[in-house]
Amino acid sequence: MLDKVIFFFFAGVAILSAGLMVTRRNAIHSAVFLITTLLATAGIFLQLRAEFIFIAQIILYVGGIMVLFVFVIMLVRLDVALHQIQFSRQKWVALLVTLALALEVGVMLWSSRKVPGQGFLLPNAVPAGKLPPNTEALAGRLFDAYLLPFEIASVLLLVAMVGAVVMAKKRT
Amino acid sequence: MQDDAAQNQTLLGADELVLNMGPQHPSTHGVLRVKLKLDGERVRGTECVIGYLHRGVEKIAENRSYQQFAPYVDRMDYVAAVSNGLGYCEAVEKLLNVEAPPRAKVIRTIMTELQRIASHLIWLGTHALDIGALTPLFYCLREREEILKIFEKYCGARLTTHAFRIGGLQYEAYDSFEKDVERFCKDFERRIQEYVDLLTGNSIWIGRTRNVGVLSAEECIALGASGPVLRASGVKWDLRKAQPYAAYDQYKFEIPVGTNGDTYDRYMVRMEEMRQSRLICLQAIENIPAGPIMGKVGKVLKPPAGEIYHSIEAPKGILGYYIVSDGTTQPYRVRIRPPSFINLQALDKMARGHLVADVVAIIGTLDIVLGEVDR
Amino acid sequence: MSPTLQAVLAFVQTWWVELVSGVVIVAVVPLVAGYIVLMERKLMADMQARLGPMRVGPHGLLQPIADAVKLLIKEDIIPDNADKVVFWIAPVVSMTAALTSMGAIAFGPAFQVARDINVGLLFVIGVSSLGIFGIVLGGWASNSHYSIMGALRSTAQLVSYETAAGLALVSGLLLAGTLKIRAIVDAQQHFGVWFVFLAPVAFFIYVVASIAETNRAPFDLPEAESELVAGYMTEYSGFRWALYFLGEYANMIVVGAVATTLFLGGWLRPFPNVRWMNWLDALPALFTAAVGAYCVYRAGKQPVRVQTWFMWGVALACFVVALILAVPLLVAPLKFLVPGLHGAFWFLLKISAYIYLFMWLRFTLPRYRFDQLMHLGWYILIPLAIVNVLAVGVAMILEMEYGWNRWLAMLLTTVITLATALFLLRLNDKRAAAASSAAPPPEEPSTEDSYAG
Amino acid sequence: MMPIGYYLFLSMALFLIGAIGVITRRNVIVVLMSIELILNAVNINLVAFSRIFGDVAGQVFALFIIADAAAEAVVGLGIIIAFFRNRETVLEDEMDLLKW
Repeated sequence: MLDKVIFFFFAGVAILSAGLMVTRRNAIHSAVFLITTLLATAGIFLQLRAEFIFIAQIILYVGGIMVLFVFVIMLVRLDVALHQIQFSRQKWVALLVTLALALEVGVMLWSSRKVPGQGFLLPNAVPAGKLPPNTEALAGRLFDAYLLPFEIASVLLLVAMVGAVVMAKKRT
Repeated sequence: MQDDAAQNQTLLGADELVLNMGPQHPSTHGVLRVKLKLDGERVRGTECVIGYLHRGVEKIAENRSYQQFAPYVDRMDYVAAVSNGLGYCEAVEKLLNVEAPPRAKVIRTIMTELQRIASHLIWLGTHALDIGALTPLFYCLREREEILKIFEKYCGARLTTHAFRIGGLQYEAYDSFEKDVERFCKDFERRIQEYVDLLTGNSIWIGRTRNVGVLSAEECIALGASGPVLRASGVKWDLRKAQPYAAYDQYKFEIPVGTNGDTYDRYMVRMEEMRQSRLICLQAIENIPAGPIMGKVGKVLKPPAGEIYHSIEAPKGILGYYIVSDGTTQPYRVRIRPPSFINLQALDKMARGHLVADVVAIIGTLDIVLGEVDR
Repeated sequence: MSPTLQAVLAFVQTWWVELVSGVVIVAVVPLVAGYIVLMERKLMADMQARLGPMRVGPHGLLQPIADAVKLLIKEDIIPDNADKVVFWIAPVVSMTAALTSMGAIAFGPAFQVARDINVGLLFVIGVSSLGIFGIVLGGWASNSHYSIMGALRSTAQLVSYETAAGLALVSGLLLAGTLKIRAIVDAQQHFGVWFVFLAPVAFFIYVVASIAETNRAPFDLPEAESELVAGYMTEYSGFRWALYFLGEYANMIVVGAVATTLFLGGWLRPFPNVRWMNWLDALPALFTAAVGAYCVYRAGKQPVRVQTWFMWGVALACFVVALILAVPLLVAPLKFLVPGLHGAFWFLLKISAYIYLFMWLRFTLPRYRFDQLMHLGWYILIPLAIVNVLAVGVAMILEMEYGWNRWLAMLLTTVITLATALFLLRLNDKRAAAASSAAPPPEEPSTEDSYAG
Repeated sequence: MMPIGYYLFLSMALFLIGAIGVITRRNVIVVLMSIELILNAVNINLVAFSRIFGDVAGQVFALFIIADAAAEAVVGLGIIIAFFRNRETVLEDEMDLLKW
């Protein structure tokens, strides 16, 4: 019951603010609602007992990436954009396509419910009390089986950093 | 202008940001308003808007007798009222062709040098506060308090003193005047070391002031800048030596000069000036000549028709009075050359290319008083 | 019973500690912050040869309450063109982040605020870093140039120094080997030494970075009074302004607690494992008793009767605290209270010392300029922190795999990092010298973008 | 832990909202934010499945996705700043030149 309340609270907040994020005219407002969505998602992670992903979401996503977004929004002054058309011309087509996709995925998920034993209403396999300490387990996996992807990710970040610096540097 | 076209290119290609600094701002030292053209935080240009404190001092002079106008000059540079009074009194004396008696001259010198120290202390405190050091201000005010106490004992006023009269002094120096001045000067040597300890070697202070607001000697002269601003650029020009007035020719003192003309040099020059002023005071109290304190001046002043220009080295630079007399009891025209006003012109030259924080430091280092800029 | 009521009951049963501590934090921290402000003003006054607040209550003791009342009844101004909702929310965000992050801190072995969670230290620094949104959004919503410049400075500064602070913490965490608050302190007990002695460079970096993170002088550029009026707070007044202020001081407590936990041995007394140093256990009681005795001595010298009474009151309070601290030591059946009480004493003492350091620096130093701040962060602190993490890691491997003496290994890391620091400083000086001798800036403004970092 | 279906539907909803944002909004910054939302929706799936199988591999991948999101955001915002500097716009249908 408690789990349910927590889940529906966070899920509701996430979906509501995600919707608001897409529809707000002002980019800063969009960013605020995205932050809310991300925090709500972090709550979902916590409900899933993934403490490390929860805190990584807060530190990296919210505290890092979103700060960058807000910073750039403030840097490129968007007063003009406020008075322009908000959505592109393809919006009705786009909505239609997305709805079709939603229908498709929804039907797929709904129908998979019927597969006995492994359908989408699959109950929890491991009880919460018996999970290994999350951070240690994650670290063990990350630096053992997934060491190469980890290194690749660090290279990716380095490339991104260099790329961003080159891009944002003022040409003289 | 081509220069402007280059300036309009900002960091993100967007319009430059115009920031109104003042007239209500903690560190424009009064009601100065500076329009800053900014690219991010980099200053592309400045424009000073002055006149918020304009009281029409020069016009008032035309409707007052010579003696009546004397208190008004105190209200120009109100942190150095005694110096203003000295300049005005000497100018009118020149016009009248009288001279103050030697005793009056020495006392005037002592008072003016004390005022110079007080003015520099206010500058140091507020300048340090602008750069973010909170504590020097209170130390400076503590020492200034001692000077103001001497003024109060001498003439009853602390800030706008009206200490001198045309032709000499109204008040005789009070009994323990020499003792008070000597005690202050003895004490002050130790005090000045406290400021040095707090600021001079501090790497943040050096980083904030060195190479900030550089003004070369040529630029200083072209802009008419004077006082410590000029001397910090390496020009050894001090009216106390160049055209001695009051009793300055009797005393030995150095004219400190800087080399780079940056904010740090101006700081060092002013600190050294405080030390030199202290030495002048010590020399002067050793031998105050006896005699009258008022020259032969009538109750009604009617200078002969003519004009006169007299300038002194006020704490902030050259303070000049140009007085035109038409032979009546009131001046026909008084024009004042205020050092702050002229020095303020250098702001744009000094601030360009620096950051907003430097503008604050530069306004501080110019040591302006808005009462004098606007008059 | 309805299922809803049952769920609520279940919730309360499971989480009552957290709920209560939440209420306690919200109730107590503002008061504490108010008195930290009073302490700061008093200390500042002392260093500046004045008295500070003296009017409200004896020695200005009621000043924080008077300030709070004043701020509450002050007119609440919202600028005309401000984004009202964001303007309204921003200070709340700032304060909430600071207060929430306190949840994972433990003020002594017996005073865990909410719960000793798995990712405790990360939770504290992560949630407290959310406070930046309050600053940025507030600055943006005010629709004022000063505010937005303060907000931009603040963002750039926080992002830069958080990196350095995080890396410094990593050095400490490497030694501790855990993220749990309590386990970190236990590790220090196990090592028998505070981590500040094993990783002094990391501690130094954390001190500098945490000053910058809490926007304190000499890194208080986002709210630099003499430049940006009040930075992001320029347009705020009354209670919203008070919320910002509260968040800032709560943040100071948080960084102090983190530094104390990770580097200063948490609630451990000095030399926690040395038997013959056990007389240090008597120190808390003696210390408070000494403070009380000094108050008695001063009571006779007070000019006003009310202040004499006040001094007696303070003395009495000190003696009571001393008694509380001393009795468990002397009475055997109460011995189990010793770790809790004394731990809290040591912890609070260390946090106070840390905050005192902040204040001391604020009164003494001038303010950095923005580009200098960025250079310090990116050219010195971050490289130094990276080298330090590397060196500490190597030292730990040397110790564990090759059986080196721990102190020798750690000394080696310190020497290596200090050498790096010197090298970086020399490099920086050279760069600065080259920049200053290159050209006079007015004609050719440097194209460097201070915010690019 | 709720049945996995709830998480899948939540994830789907966020994904679709993000997709709508990407396709319909003109402001590139909002488009980038919508992409972040999509990545986030994927993370929910990964973590939920990781929980249900009691295997942290899913969380490892969630971590990689966060790192990837950071890289993507940084580069994207770099491009936006560079573009804004030249064209003074952040509307995507005005980005109609292949060079500048």
